[in-house]
Amino acid sequence: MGSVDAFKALVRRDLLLAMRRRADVLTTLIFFVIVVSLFPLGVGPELETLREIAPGVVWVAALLASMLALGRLFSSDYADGTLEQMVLAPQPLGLLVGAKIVAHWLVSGLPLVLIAPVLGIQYDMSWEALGILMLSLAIGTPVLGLIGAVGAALTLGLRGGGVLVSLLVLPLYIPVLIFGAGAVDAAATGTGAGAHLSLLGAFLAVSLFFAPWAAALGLRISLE
Amino acid sequence: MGSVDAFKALVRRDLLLAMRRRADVLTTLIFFVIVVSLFPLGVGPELETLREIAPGVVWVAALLASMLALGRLFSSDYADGTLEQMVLAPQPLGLLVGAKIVAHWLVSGLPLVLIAPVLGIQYDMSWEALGILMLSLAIGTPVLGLIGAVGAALTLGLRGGGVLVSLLVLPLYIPVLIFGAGAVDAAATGTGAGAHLSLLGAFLAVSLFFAPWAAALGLRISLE
Amino acid sequence: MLEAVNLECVRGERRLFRDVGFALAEGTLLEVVGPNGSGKTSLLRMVCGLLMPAAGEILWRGQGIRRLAEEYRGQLTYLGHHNAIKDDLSGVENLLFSETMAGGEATQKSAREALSRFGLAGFEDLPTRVLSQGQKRRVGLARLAFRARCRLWVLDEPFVALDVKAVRMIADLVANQVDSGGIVLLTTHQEVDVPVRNRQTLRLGHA
Amino acid sequence: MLEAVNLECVRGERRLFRDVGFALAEGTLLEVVGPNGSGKTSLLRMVCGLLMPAAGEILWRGQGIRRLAEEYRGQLTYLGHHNAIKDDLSGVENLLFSETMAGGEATQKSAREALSRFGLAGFEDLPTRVLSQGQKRRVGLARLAFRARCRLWVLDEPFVALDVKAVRMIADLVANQVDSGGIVLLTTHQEVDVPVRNRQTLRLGHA
Amino acid sequence: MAKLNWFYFAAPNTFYPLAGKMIPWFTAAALGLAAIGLYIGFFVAPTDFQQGEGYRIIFVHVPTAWMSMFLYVVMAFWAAIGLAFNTRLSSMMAQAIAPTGALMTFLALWTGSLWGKPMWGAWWVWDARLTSELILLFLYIGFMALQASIDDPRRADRAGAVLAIVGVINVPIIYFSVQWWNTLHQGASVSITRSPSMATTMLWGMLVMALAFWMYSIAVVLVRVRAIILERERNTDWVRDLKARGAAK
Ligand code: HEM
Ligand SMILES: Nc1ncnc2c1ncn2[C@@H]1O[C@H](COP(=O)(O)OP(=O)(O)OP(=O)(O)O)[C@@H](O)[C@H]1O
Ligand SMILES: Nc1ncnc2c1ncn2[C@@H]1O[C@H](COP(=O)(O)OP(=O)(O)OP(=O)(O)O)[C@@H](O)[C@H]1O
Ligand SMILES: [Mg+2]
Ligand SMILES: [Mg+2]
Repeated sequence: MGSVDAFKALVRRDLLLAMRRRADVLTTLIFFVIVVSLFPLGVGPELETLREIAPGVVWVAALLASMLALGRLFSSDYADGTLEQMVLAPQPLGLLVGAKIVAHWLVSGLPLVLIAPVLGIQYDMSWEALGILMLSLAIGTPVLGLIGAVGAALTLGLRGGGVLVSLLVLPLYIPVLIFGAGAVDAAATGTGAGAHLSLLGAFLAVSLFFAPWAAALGLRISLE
Repeated sequence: MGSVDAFKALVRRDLLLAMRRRADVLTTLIFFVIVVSLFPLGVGPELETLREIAPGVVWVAALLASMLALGRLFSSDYADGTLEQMVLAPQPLGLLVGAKIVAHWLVSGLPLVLIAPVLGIQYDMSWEALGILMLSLAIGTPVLGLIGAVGAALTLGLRGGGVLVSLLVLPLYIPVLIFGAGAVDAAATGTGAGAHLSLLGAFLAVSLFFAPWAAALGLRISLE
Repeated sequence: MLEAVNLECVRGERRLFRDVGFALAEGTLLEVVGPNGSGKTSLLRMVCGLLMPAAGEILWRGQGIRRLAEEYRGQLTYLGHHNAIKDDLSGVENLLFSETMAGGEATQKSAREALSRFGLAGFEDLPTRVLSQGQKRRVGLARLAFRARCRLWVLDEPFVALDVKAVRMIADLVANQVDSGGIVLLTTHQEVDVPVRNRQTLRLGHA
Repeated sequence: MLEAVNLECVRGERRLFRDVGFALAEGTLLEVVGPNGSGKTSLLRMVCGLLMPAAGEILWRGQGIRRLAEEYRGQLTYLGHHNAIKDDLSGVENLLFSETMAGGEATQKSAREALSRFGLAGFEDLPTRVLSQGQKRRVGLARLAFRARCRLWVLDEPFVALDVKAVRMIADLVANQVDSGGIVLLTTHQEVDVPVRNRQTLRLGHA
Repeated sequence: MAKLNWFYFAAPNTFYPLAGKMIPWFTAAALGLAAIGLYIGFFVAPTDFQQGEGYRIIFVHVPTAWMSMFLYVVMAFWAAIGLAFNTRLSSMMAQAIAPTGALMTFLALWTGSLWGKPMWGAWWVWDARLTSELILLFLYIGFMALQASIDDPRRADRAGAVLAIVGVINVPIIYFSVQWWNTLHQGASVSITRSPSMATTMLWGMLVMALAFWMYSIAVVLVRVRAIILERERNTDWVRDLKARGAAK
């Protein structure tokens, strides 16, 4: 009972903190928007090339945005000592970490999913591809958050942790990227995205099961 | 005299700190490498498309890497009170900020310039294009650092500052990106990169002149 | 009830202490004293299970604290150098949250009462970011008002940054807890008189 | 020589104080006292020019400090709640750097001497990250050893986290500086006797 | 004398009632001009022989594009004044202008892309003017986000000012982009040095609409600045008096 209360309280607190600083929620989103919009500037304006690289670009941008947002997952709790208290709380730490990840995704993952179609239009994507884009992001971004939590926990308090974490998590992000972008690509070329999506789903299930506990372990190590 | 000493001491200290945490130097670099290498995964392996998007991708990656590194420019000095002492030092603050930017570029910009050709080869770029790529990065990355310093100074100590700073500086990064990637593109298609490069040079001159002082102003404001 | 056996602490290449031991019955205050760098904080973190001792063991009611895990942590209240409060939340929100985390029950009303007992009347709803050093410390300490049920308090320099009145009140609170059967571990460099019946002192370093 | 005229401090919506003024001749210690949150830190930061007063003015030798800028800062040594040391550098490196910044001249040798005077013999070459709370504070304070030339010291709770011996030594150092003609502004919640000839006390808040 | 007046109205408590009196006039002017402008635009101006009826979007597009740039300069100007002289009201003006500026930029982008679909066959192309206009939108958003994430209003003003000033460099880029790079977008057809190259009725319609947007912007900014004054000065005596009088009424 107490654990469920603690879970809920933690999610609520983190959402409250995000609301206090609305800029926070907005900025991950805007970062995503900007990265996606940068590519045409670098690559040039031909619609055909753009259409071709669209799924890759949107997914890479989502990946980078999630990765950046990781910095905020534990670091402020670490700096002000709240994390220490969480580790000492009489609740399973994995559960508390889970709560933090849930709140984190609601704040930094969900908005990406919702805005993605608007960006896809810039690249002249078809309606069907846009649908699959949203779906793949909806399954994929939580995976990014879960894997990222493990990396964030391990690099906590290390100087340059922000970049170190990317180094740790990117290798694990790559499969997500490949299947996520692959699903959209498949939809765009009409070969069916089912297989890709179900693999993404499997990633989600596995990481949902393991990541919170691995991250909890990482936190304990980082606090020593 | 004292000012020159202070300038040198600050550059030396920041380089020393970077050496103490070699991971830091390595990770910006590795981030850059990873981002560039991710694209073929997201976009698919056709060499022709790749060659076409190469300048854009490398430049966007350099831009993102520089942007991420910004978080480290002032934040640790801010957190431990060293920045306060810098502001109170009997030296022109703009000069000290300049020293920090120089050290920052040596640690996080220069390595990108040096590794870029290796990455360009992955995308099957010509030798000439590779040369221009290095040159454009050598002129462009200091501009990114200078503009970024202003953003970093303004967002210091704000929660979510890390992402907020991207929001502030990206608009100003865009011209650098366009002309940087444009120069490489021009070299690849044989139309001559001169005009692009001299524009980049002009950006460098202007930002070298104004940015340290604007950043110094920003720091004073942030410390209030 | 809380026992430490032959503790040894090694940080880096320096052995801070070895063969440190104590046994505290209910209703005892243990003051850990020693000069700067003698290992007081390290000892306290060991007792909490945040730091693993290089050798030796810590027992709660005869059982190793690592094994007890959540059961032990339910009995424990730790207050470190950090205040463990969120800058962007108000005092009340911070207190409510930390109580739920600790498995306790606090209400808006009781949280407000606690804060005003700790001299923060009028500041309950400000984000703690804007509070002064000492006021932040008070918000952190206010959780003690809800922790009478925890049988073990571990307080690392609780008096830092507090003004005279606040120091007095925390000292009395600690004394109360001890006299009603709690165990309290405490470090401080200030000379503060905590009026308890049973007190032990542990000296670290060669002061 | 240091004068404050009709200072007013507003933080958020709270007016902390108004019409605060003082005039300190050379060789004076000003103790700023008051309960937590009364605005001591804010006042000290104003004196340093880090915080703009809502009203009023601060004068150094008759001129506004904003105008004097670098000239004033060359005379000033400020020590805030933070220690202003880099975690990854050793004590010696920290000290050498901070002296160059302040426009002074320190050598390896003099830095080592200063550190060992501050009770850090044997710790000079460790990265300060691994030092204890009180040892870090000592590294931060050690720069005072080089700042006799600065005619104005502003010290915000310098005694926090220090053990008894260190408190004594800092108090003596301050007394020395004052008696040799310096001006020192000081806050502390501990009762520390700083043996100087000229002393003023400024009370903030209704303690 | 004039100078004295300026200082008099530079204080929020005297500017507040003045702004209150001006708002209805500007609102009326905006409505009137918009009515005239739309009438010219839809009923008087002839159908364009090249672009058909679609071109009528120009009556919104061009004025909003002009306003988007102009408002940015004004915003940066007030912000700079606030930074240099520490005058509260000018910083409040800058803060009040930002959302309207962002709205104008958005409208220019939106109407532009609506128009782009029939003209260029795409909602969006990465042309220099379009891109720099998009950057302008980001600058406005950045300004607002920065101010929103700083609690202390004075710090927010000053930080925002530095950003606004740095961003001014973008405005000439937008304006001259069509000259510096050959792009899809149309070059300036109204300029001070040359005689206008478009039909006189169209020009008139556009100018009237531009004036209407001007009036609208002034009115909205005044409303917003009044709200900001109340919010920031709510603890001063004059706002308390004002509230007391309001309650008494
Ligand atoms: C989203 C896309 C667009 C943006 C961001 C945009 C932006 C601008 C801006 C900033 C101006 C004012 C600058 C000046 O007066 O020189 C302007 C004016 C103008 N735009 Fe656009 N525009 C867009 C799309 C279009 C399209 C598709 C057309 C029609 C083919 C168009 C036609 C014009 C014309 C005729 C003017 C007036 C030029 C003059 O007379 O000075 N625009 N636009
Ligand atoms: N990696 C390391 N190498 C060498 N010494 C270390 C290392 N890590 C920690 N130490 C030493 O361990 C000690 C830390 O002790 P601790 O923080 O427990 O002291 P403390 O008694 O709480 O002191 P204070 O009163 O200053 O808070 C310091 O003397 C520090 O120098
Ligand atoms: N934005 C704000 N809104 C309301 N009050 C504020 C705001 N910012 C600061 N304050 C108040 O200003 C005061 C800060 O004062 P300051 O830090 O100078 O206190 P102090 O005398 O140094 O206290 P301490 O002894 O605890 O260090 C606190 O009372 C705090 O609540
Ligand atoms: Mg300690
Ligand atoms: Mg204080």
